Amino acid sequence: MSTIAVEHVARIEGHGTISVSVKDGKLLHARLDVTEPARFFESMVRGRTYAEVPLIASRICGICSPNHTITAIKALEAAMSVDTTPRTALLRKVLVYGSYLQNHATHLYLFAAPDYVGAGSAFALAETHPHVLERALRLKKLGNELTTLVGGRSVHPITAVIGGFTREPPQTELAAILESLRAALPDALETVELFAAVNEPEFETEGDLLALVQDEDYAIYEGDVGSIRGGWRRPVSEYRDFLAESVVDHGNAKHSTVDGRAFAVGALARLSLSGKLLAPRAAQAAASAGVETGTVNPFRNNLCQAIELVDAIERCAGYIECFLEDDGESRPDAVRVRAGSGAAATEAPRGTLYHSYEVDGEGVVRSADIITPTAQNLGNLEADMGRFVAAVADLATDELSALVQRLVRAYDPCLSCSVH
Amino acid sequence: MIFRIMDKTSLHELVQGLVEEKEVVGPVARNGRFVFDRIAHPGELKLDYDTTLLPPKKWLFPPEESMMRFRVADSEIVDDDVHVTPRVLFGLHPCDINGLLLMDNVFTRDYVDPYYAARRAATLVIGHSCTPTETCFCNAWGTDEVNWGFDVFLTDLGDRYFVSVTSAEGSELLDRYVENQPATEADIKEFTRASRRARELFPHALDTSHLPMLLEAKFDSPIWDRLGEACLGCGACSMVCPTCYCFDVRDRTSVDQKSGERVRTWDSCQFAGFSAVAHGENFRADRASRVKYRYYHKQWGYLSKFERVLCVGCGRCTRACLAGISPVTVITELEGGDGE
Amino acid sequence: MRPTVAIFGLASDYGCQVQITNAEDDLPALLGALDIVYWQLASSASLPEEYDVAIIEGAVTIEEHVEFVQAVRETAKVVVAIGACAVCGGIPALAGESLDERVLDVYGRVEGVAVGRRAPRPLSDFIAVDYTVPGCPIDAQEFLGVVTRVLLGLSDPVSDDPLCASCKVAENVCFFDSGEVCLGVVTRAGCGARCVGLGRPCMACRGIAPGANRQGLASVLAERDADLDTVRRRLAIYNSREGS
Amino acid sequence: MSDRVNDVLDNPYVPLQARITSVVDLTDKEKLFEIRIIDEQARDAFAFGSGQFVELSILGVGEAPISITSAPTKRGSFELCVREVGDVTKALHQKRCGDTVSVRGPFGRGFPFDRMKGHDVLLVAGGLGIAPLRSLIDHIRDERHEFGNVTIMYGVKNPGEVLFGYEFESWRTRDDFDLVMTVDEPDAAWKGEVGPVTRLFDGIAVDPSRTYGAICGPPAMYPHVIAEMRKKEMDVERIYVSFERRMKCGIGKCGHCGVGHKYTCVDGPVFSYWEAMNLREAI
Ligand SMILES: Cc1cc2nc3c(=O)[nH]c(=O)nc-3n(C[C@H](O)[C@H](O)[C@H](O)COP(=O)(O)OP(=O)(O)OC[C@H]3O[C@@H](n4cnc5c(N)ncnc54)[C@H](O)[C@@H]3O)c2cc1C
Ligand code: SF4
Ligand code: SF4
Ligand code: SF4
Repeated sequence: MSTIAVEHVARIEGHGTISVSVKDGKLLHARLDVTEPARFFESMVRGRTYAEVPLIASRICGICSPNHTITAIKALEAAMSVDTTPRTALLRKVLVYGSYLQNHATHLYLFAAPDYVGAGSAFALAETHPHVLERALRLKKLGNELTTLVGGRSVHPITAVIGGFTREPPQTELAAILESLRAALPDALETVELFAAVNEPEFETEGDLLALVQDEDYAIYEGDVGSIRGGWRRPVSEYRDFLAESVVDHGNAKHSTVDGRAFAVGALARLSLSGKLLAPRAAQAAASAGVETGTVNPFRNNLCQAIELVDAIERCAGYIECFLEDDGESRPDAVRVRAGSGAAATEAPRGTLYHSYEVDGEGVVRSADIITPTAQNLGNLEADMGRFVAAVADLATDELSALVQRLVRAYDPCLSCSVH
Repeated sequence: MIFRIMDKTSLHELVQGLVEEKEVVGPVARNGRFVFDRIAHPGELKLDYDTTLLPPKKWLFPPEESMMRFRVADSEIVDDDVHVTPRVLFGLHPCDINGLLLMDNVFTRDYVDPYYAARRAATLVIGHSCTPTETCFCNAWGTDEVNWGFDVFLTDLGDRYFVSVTSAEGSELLDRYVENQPATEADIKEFTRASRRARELFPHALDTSHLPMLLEAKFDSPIWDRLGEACLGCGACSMVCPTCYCFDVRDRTSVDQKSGERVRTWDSCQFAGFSAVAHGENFRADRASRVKYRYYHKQWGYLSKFERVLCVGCGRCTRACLAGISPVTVITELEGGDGE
Repeated sequence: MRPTVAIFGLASDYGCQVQITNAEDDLPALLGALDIVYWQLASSASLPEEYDVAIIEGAVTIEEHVEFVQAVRETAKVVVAIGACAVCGGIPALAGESLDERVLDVYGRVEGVAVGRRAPRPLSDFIAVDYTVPGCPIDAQEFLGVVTRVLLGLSDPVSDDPLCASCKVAENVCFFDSGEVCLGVVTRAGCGARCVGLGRPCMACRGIAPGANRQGLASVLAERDADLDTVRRRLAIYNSREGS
Repeated sequence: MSDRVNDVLDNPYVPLQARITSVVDLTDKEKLFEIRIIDEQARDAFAFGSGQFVELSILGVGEAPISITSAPTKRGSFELCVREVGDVTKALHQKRCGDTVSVRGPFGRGFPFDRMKGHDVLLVAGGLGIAPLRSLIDHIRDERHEFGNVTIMYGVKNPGEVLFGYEFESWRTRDDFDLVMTVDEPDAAWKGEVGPVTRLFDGIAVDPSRTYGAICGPPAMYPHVIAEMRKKEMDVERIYVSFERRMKCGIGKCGHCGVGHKYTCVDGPVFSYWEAMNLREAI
């Protein structure tokens, strides 16, 4: 019998406890108990004026706050039929995709990397691999600079509001950060090399993989929802029809299924579905790292995130170039309040993020539904943990425990998000 | 002082010349109001501005400045130089130049403040005439006129400027960049007529005749309690005032605690802890006493030292105060008027 | 001797802990000055018996938190509260007092979920706090400044005055001038009126300034025919504990 | 474009390095520090009068105004008696003999020593208020023949708070000083008076035509002591008081120490009672 129990798994956002138990090659249970306390966001935003909601929703997560902010804004705009300009969309894309730099760099280097060198934390890298830590901090910093430039600060953006932006970043600073982005490509490419070289266990998830998809673009800011196993594509507005949430007994996060089946979201899903649409350098990097469309090894999520670092840099640079040439407006018009309901999804660094709201004629939110990437992943993660442990149960417990934690971290879970 | 006349159209050349030579700071538009900021070309100047958000004092006495840098380990001061950028302050109204004169009294006499003094010495001041606004009451103190404290002053006479020059440097600059002629009898007449016309535009005729005495006599008046209830304790009035000079000094050290700097920042007597000392004693613990002190010091404390009141009637504090506390109403009330 | 430091998260979004990692340029110096012995977000090291300084993010929202922070207080010589959640209740405290409704709302049942829940409270409701770094999120530089003062054994530098003065220094145009309401009038200074500078009125994320005149704000609002109730509700987003 | 101007003028904000040459624990909260300015020229130039203060810095912590407690006649070094109340004073208390600190000054207007000559002197101190008065007492002692009767009244909360007790004992045995002490909370060993310092006035004779008064203590003490002195018909212009206010510069710029229409740092900290009467919120 092998039993693995890890309380308060370290180097993930939020508190959770792993317990897996296998007997005679048969799985008894595999659980990730989310001990993160409930904060009741969906309930708290009820009764609040529409304008306050993105600000509150942003506080679901300190890492992907730009994504929560923008997704809430988009959903409320959908509910009240508020139009925005292409210029606004450009800034939002920089904010949403820019957050990948900070998230992926933090996750890959500060959270995941210590596993590969047998260290307890990334701070130990300062001694053993100083240049790696420096690279991590450079990438992270660039991500923060980007979101600060557009959103006003790196965590919980200020300028993004319903209808547009209260302030635009100064042209000179945008031009400067464009240079920094270009200069950061080598760092991102080296990150891909680093994670491509890692020997990940051979393992495939049984669940489905879901992500936003678009015909022409690596979908981040908008699109339909695509399924790799189901092979289907459906509009975001219908997400409640295909995505079911259920309350579980072991924690405050709900679990999700699609067509009755567990599924995963995140970089792996995005690359599997849209790998062909990567920006040129990212596509090259993916090819040389041996990641092909259809990859379903969840351990490879790390490598996929690394590839996305390259893509995010290329694409953000592109958005900024377009922005600098654009002569439109992003200043919000006064919102015409009207009753309605609306849903929106974006790809947060950790996967598809859904927000939907019902607003009354006074602009007061009457109901809200928020489904975070980690909440969607939890069911699949538990299933993967179980199958993985069952497959390699003969390993020593310590080694097994380390590998399971590595698997959990590869999902880049955000437990505070998952509960919200 | 010499008086010259220059064509209004040559202002552009003057500013262009200055910009090429030095850092030039002047009134520019921001979010529907005006601020004194660096300019790169003459077109940015908005000389028809009303009152800037902050007065020009920030260019001589910045809101935050490092006074010295030091090493912590051996208490060694490693840098106590005063860092100064020579510059031109362009387009100052008479009230703001008077404001500088009042600051000069504090910072360039007894124990000269090297930071202010060095900047003042490296600053060329070019004034510009103005039109009174709703909140202006410089006429009450005579600070609508200014006779020194600047290098060049431009009075708008419609198609031309009446130029008063008080310094050799000002005179040289003028000659270098623009054509100008000596002012004639007629010009001088026109100049006095223009200033008289401006005087008539003032919205208030404030009686300040018994002010210092009244501040003493009405020290215990309920006026102050009422003001204390309204005052938000926010210190906005001090920040926007061209004549408030109080500051705080703090040490900051680097995270490794090896080096540090001593920094001074603007302060306000309206903040609750301004007069607090250790052991919990606070000499002005309630807002009423603090609002009172602001007036008491401006119209009497400073006056007792420098024979002028510490206010130039710019009206910035009137505009900045959300609670509606204004020198005009306070003084009117003290003087026994209805205080509007 | 570097002090040993433990960093904890209660109910929060981890944004303030993330902000610590966001001081990229200063991280090496910070790690040099502090011996971080426990930080679940960044390290697998388990919590030692003893440590000198506790840095706590998040609000107290479950029974377990109460015992936990009391134990922390007994162990640590210095307790630093970071972020609105820990300092004034922040967004978690927006959930209010009657949680059953909320649980039902979110989970469709009240039993077996959100176990141990209790009305969210700031840290200072349970233990003495030596230093506070307010804000949602905290500013990394402000945090570093406070840490430096902790290291030197100096007093908590947090300001007691309202925000408007620094807003004036930043030369923002006041929201009240255009008929909008801004909470900076009663909010604790220290952020440089960041939001106002970016075109949004202050939401009081740094908590209410001890030196603020709330009655005075009420008069200002009444004078301008603003709806007091709306303003009160807005103030409560971060400061639901402070009935106004 | 930034130019450095370092030869402008002496910078009155920049402190001098100084060495602590002795530290004496006086009570639980107060220590006596002997300070020696390191630069010889500056040390020789450092001349002050009783009642003046220095700005003492611990670089990295801050600055605090502290009265000089030694007599102007003591050359080469001076003494500060400091109570630990906050950041700077705490940091100072952690310093040892041989450590460096930084000082500026001397600043302010002290007691009118020369005018006091040829007169009787009545000194009243409460608690830490003895610090500036000790400078005056020591100065008088050094030029004792210039003065008439010298009476010192000293009140503290309890016997453990008596500062410079060892010195007072030696004065008590000299017959040219009259020293009376009182405490609010006596212990078994206490031999002096009990009660507020004003009680000490009952037993003394004052010749108002030839007596100067000097008072320093907590703010609440002033009105009572002054009332007693006035009862003895002492002249308002011959009573001197020393004030404590918040200070950030010591040189009349920062504005914190405003008392009435004056500044404590440059117009005081020592004021005649006549001046103080005309300063709002002073007493
Ligand atoms: C003329 C005069 C003579 C005096 N003589 C004596 C004497 O002989 N002996 C004696 O013991 N005392 C004397 N005092 C009193 C003494 O000056 C004070 O006790 C002393 O200033 C207290 O300073 P502190 O730094 O220890 O305490 P605090 O008041 O705690 O000051 C803390 C320090 O931190 C700074 N600070 C305060 N708030 C903040 C904040 N929010 N953020 C960052 N920094 C902050 C302050 O500027 C200060 O430097 C005298 C005072 C005066 C005016
Ligand atoms: S007190 Fe008010 S009116 Fe007078 S100078 Fe200051 S800001 Fe201007
Ligand atoms: S905008 Fe807000 S913070 Fe700024 S001055 Fe106005 S009320 Fe104060
Ligand atoms: S302006 Fe207000 S809401 Fe914005 S950071 Fe400052 S205190 Fe928080």
